[in-house]
Amino acid sequence: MIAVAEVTPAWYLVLGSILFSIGAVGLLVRRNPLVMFMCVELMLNAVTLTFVTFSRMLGDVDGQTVVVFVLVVAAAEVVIGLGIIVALLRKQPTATADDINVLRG
Amino acid sequence: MDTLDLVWLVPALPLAGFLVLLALGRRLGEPASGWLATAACGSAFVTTVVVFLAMLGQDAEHRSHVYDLFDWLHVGGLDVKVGFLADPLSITMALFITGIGTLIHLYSIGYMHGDPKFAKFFVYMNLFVFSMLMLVLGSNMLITFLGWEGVGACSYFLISFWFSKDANASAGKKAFITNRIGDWGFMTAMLLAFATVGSLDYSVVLERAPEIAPVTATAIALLLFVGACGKSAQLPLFVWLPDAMAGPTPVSALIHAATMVTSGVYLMTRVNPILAQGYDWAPSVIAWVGVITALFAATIAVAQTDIKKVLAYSTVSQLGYMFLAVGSGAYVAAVFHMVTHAFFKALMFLGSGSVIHGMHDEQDMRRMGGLRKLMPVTAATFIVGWLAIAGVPPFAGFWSKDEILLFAFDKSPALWFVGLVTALLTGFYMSRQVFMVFYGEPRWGVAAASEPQASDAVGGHGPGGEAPVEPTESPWLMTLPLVVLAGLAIIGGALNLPFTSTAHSLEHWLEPVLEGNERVLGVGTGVKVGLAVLATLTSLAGIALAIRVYLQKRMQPVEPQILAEGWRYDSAITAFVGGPGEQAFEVVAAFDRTVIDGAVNGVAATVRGGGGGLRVLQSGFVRSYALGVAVGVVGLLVYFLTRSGI
Amino acid sequence: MELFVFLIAGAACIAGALGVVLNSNPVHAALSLVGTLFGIAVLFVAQEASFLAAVQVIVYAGAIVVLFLFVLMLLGVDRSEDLSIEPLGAGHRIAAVVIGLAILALPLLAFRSTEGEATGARPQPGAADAIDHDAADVAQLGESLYTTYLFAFEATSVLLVIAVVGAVVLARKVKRADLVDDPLVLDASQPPAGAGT
Amino acid sequence: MLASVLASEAAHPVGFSPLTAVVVVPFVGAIVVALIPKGRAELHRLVALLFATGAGAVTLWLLAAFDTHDPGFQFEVKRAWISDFGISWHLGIDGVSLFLVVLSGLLFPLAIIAVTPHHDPKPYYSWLLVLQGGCIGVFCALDLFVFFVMFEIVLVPMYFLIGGWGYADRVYAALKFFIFTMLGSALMLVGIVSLAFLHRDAVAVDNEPAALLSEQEAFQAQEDASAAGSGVDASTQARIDQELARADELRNPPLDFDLVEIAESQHVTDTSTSANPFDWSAVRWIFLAFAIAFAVKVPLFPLHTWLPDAHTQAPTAGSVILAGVMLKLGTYGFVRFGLYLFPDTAVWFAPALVTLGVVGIIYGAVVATMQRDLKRLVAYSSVAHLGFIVLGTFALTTQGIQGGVMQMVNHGISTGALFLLVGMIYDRRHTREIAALRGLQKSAPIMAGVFTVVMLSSIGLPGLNGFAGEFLILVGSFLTRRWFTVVAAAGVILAALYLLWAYQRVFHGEPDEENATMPDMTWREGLVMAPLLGLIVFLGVYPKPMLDRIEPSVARLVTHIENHSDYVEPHVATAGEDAADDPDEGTAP
Repeated sequence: MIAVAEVTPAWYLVLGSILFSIGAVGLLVRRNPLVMFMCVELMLNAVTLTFVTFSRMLGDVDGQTVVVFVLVVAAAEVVIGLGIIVALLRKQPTATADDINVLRG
Repeated sequence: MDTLDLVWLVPALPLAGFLVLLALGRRLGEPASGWLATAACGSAFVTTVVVFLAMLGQDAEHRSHVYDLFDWLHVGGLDVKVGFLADPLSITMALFITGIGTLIHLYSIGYMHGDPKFAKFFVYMNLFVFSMLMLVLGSNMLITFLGWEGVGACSYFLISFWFSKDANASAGKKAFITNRIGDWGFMTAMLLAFATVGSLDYSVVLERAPEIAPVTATAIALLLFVGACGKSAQLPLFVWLPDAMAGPTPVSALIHAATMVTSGVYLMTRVNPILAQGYDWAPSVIAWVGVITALFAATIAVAQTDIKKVLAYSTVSQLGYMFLAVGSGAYVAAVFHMVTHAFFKALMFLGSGSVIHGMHDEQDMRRMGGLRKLMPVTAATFIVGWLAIAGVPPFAGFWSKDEILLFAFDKSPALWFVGLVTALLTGFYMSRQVFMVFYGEPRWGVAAASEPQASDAVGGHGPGGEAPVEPTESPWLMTLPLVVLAGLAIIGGALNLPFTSTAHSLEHWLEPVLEGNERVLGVGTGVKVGLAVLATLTSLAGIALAIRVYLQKRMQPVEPQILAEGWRYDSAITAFVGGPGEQAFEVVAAFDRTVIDGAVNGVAATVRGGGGGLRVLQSGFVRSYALGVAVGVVGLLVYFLTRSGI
Repeated sequence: MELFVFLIAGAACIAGALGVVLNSNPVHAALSLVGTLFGIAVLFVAQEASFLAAVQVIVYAGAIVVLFLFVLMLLGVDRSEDLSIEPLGAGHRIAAVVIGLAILALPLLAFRSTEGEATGARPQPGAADAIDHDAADVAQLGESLYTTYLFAFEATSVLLVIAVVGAVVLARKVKRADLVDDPLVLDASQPPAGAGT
Repeated sequence: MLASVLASEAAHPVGFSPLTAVVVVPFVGAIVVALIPKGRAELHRLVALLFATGAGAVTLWLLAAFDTHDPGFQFEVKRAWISDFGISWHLGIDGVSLFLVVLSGLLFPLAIIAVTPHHDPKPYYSWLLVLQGGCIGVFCALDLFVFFVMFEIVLVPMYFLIGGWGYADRVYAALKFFIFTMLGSALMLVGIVSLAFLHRDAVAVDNEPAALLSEQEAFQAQEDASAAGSGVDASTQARIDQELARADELRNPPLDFDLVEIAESQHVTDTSTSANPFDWSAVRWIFLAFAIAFAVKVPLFPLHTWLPDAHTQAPTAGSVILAGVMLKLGTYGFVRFGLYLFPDTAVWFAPALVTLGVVGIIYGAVVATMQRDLKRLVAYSSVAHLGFIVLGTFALTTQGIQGGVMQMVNHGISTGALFLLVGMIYDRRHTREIAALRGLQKSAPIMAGVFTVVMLSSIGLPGLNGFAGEFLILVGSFLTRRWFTVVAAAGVILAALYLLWAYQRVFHGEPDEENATMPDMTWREGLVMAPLLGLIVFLGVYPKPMLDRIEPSVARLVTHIENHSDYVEPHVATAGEDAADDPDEGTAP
């Protein structure tokens, strides 16, 4: 048996921030709208993780409650987002995020 | 009720006439409207006479009577009533204003005959008489100012009566604006007076004049004098009067000879206590301005060829005399000369009008001559006027002018000498006019030596007199007033004969108004007589000279161009106003357009440009926006961490 | 024991995350996303949030990712994108990485200042919704949802309805007529990416 | 004063209040007109006229019912509106505002009669009615917030009137007008709000002793109770709570936007003595905010540049209202919200504002002289005239302020009339170019006559209304600002210059054929001009009724200023007293 180190909330938080930053970078570098969405999901999950961590650490259930809301919002967001993307890709299958610049000033 | 209270009726009657004519003038037409106006003015004259008699009934110290009609401006300390002051001075003025006014109304019926705007002319005339009466009868400076501006407006209307000629319109405008410059002085004087004494009523202001600090008194007096210069056409503001001849001749007679232009003299006489309270040099200023104007105008008159211009400049010159009198403390003489001058100058203007009428709107004397036989009445009366103004005894002008010169001599011989020279010139140019118009061989129809530079500047109604026509005597409507005025011009001197102290009726009459501010003469009887003789000889010399030049043609007439152009004084002013003056205004206007408005539009442009610049950031690439958001996140993180001190 | 769980799950999460970002093929990306989601779910369990873990698996892995794959497959847009090029310029990518590192580094900084100890206010003894370790977390969660956050909860229901409607509107087949001024519809005449000002 | 407010509140039981009526009627009218279906121009016009005249009639009733000798606010009505912020529907008029209200009631019907829009009568008339309601509202408002709302409401219809029915350059003009005035009023909003808060804090400070007192009461009660041994019983407890509540209430007084309350209590006063803008007290900044808003409206040099454009491009009715009523919002604001609200600060700022006023007089006149467009000329003449009003207002003497108030009305009448006349000329000749007009007096003698009278009143000829106000202003300002006044008096000369010159170029001379055939006034135009001419003459000859009503309020205002600042109205030696001897003594505060 090897020595068992104590897993502090900090570990989870660090993990959360790592995931978040990966997601962020992905969102910035990827052009495929679908993949960008996935990156958004990554970030959301990182946040939920931290919420749960805090909830446990503070012995307070509110953190988990928030996560539920996050899930709901994420679902809604994905639905709309995918709807948009479908409409977009149906017209132009090769479209990337950079092609949608009709709002150019 | 007190008969003196009737004084309010005096201006009220012409006002009524004005209103009626304004409403019905067109319908009444010619000549009814004329007669109505004359009636209004005449009834005013009658009323004045009534008041005058009532006043004679009073003893000297009760002759000043104030009758207030209603509050005009009553604010805080300021309390101005529409009130009338009936005292010897104002009644004297009112008498000859209404009297001569009536005569001239009468004359106008004949003169304006056939003019399309016949009725309107009398509307203005009545309005003028009303304003003039307000001016002289007002019980406080503000009412006087009301009349003051009123007569200015009327003279504006009447000068530009035949407005379709630009010259006339400009003349009217010029008159109004030049007067306005004077009015500025009047207005400021009133403000100063109110701030000092707390009232504008003559009763208060004059009665408390002795309390006013000399410097203030001087300021008030001189500011009023500025106003007087404007109204009475003294240097440097006399320029408008010669142009004012553009109006119909009766107007020139009434406004620009007999009444309005003398209101400056009236004002200065009215405020004599303030003048007396000021520094000693203040009256000298007035005297010198007056006498210099007199000489200046006289020199110009020598070379004029327009019959009315000669009279205009002689008017300016005579007004100069009056101010000389005021300046020398000879208020009585001033009023005296004002009255006599009103007689003979109105007479001569009407005479010239009759000539112009008879010559069918010819005004250039070089195209007249020999009218004596064709227009006997006009000629005769005109000659009376000539002798009067020239100062030939026993005509009215002699007495008044002599008295002025007497006082001037007492003040300073220098003043007297200039006055004397002026008298010489007066005799000369008036004779010149008479000879050119009524004597010598007829010249009408014959083109003058050089095209007159003046006659086209003055208006005439109907077609100008190009066609050679036989001059005819004017109708009785016009000659009757001439005769009456001629009579007055002969006997007018009787008002104030110097022989015995009782003969000094005018002086006694005005005593209460002048409160002993009249100069006390320091010269003996001998000197008086000497001066009188000298003055007479001088004017006779002038006449004699004129006879040699214009009648017997023994000498070449000297009429230098510069004099004909009035020392180019007017043209210089015109050049300045039209040139640098207008440019300066234009600069300001340009400043408004470019700088101020430019600044505003500049700001607008800047904003627009800035927006255009920022458009670039709105690239439309989602990922760029995302990058922006991310940068914001980092920024916030850094902020929070540094705040929590890490 | 928890250590092993954390290490494995955490590794799965990171691996999945990297997979999402680095896989040029969207399908692969989606699949590696599943890895992350499962890892998170495990970590939930490890933190006594078993209900959330379940929801996580069902909603995310079960619904969302499947949705992603559906879209990919249905529209057949599963061609891999070329990660070697960057239309917005290399600067964009560099900036992205830098920022990503910053977002990672700054919280770590915060930890270092607290000697790796995550701090926070402990709930008061009498707090209404303090976790009772004996009761089931579902019960407690439910209670807090239907009492404290009832209004918010109801609001989310509305949100979902709106989302559904919106999705239908957006994804329906548009008629040629209104293609004309539909901002989302791009004509072939559209300038190529990056040509915009 | 508050007491009197309450009293008048009692006097006005819920329900009818003439001021509320006169403010609301036009708005109602606007709605009604808007509801009438399109394409029935005559009906629109009729209804609009009906409501405008209705409001006008009520204003005339106010004039009749106005108590000449009461210096305070009359017909006052005060109801809670947004009570959370202490905003109340508080209206009332005194001598200063009375005639402006009447003027607004009078000019609008005339404008409606005089001018028919060339298109879209419906929106045109309803905007006009909104404008009327707003204008009257501004003059009646006694609550800072209500005032601000009305002040803003006025902008919108004017913007649309200019932009919708104006001439060639209308859009530019409308935008310029809107942005300019908006800028000003935005500052004023800041001023109003911060003033309300400052006032509240000041009140709190004043209340502090009372608060402490009631706290002591409560404490004392507790002490006694415990001293008696018996615990705090219910009644004592109630008393304690009540005292504490009272203390709390005193410490946090409610916000209050009531003009009268703030102005009369003068809690917020100007403490700073330095001229350095970096250590001014807040009040000065607030005053400045108000002043800028009003200066734009007046407009004072150099903020006047929107005026010529707006005037020139606006439709005739627009110009008439703009000149007749809207410019007065600024000058009225200066009197009501400058002097009344900030006496001491106003005194401090007076020299600056007087200077601007005098500059405006000369500048406006000079620029007017050089204008080639008749309407622009009149517009610039307004700049000059309003310079006079500002001069009179900040001369801070009874005569000056009263002259200023009177001149507001006079300018409204004569400049309104001038714009109507110019409009008539434009309708006939389709040009405002002075150069293109000539000899109109021959073709249109009646119009020329009317123009002459109006022009002379504008020049300030004694016997016509313009002079009375102008002279009062000069008299008043001469007492405190001698040299400024001397310069201002010179402006009178320039007024004659530009107007007479314009008149000569337009009406005199020999008309060319198109000018010669210009028709004279129609009976309808005559009908419109008649009342204006009547007023011009009447107010010139017998201004007493007007002045008598203005005087008490102005006198009260001046004493108000004297009580709350170190300014003392200069002593005018009236008959019987000793004359003030030294003419050069600086009487300026």
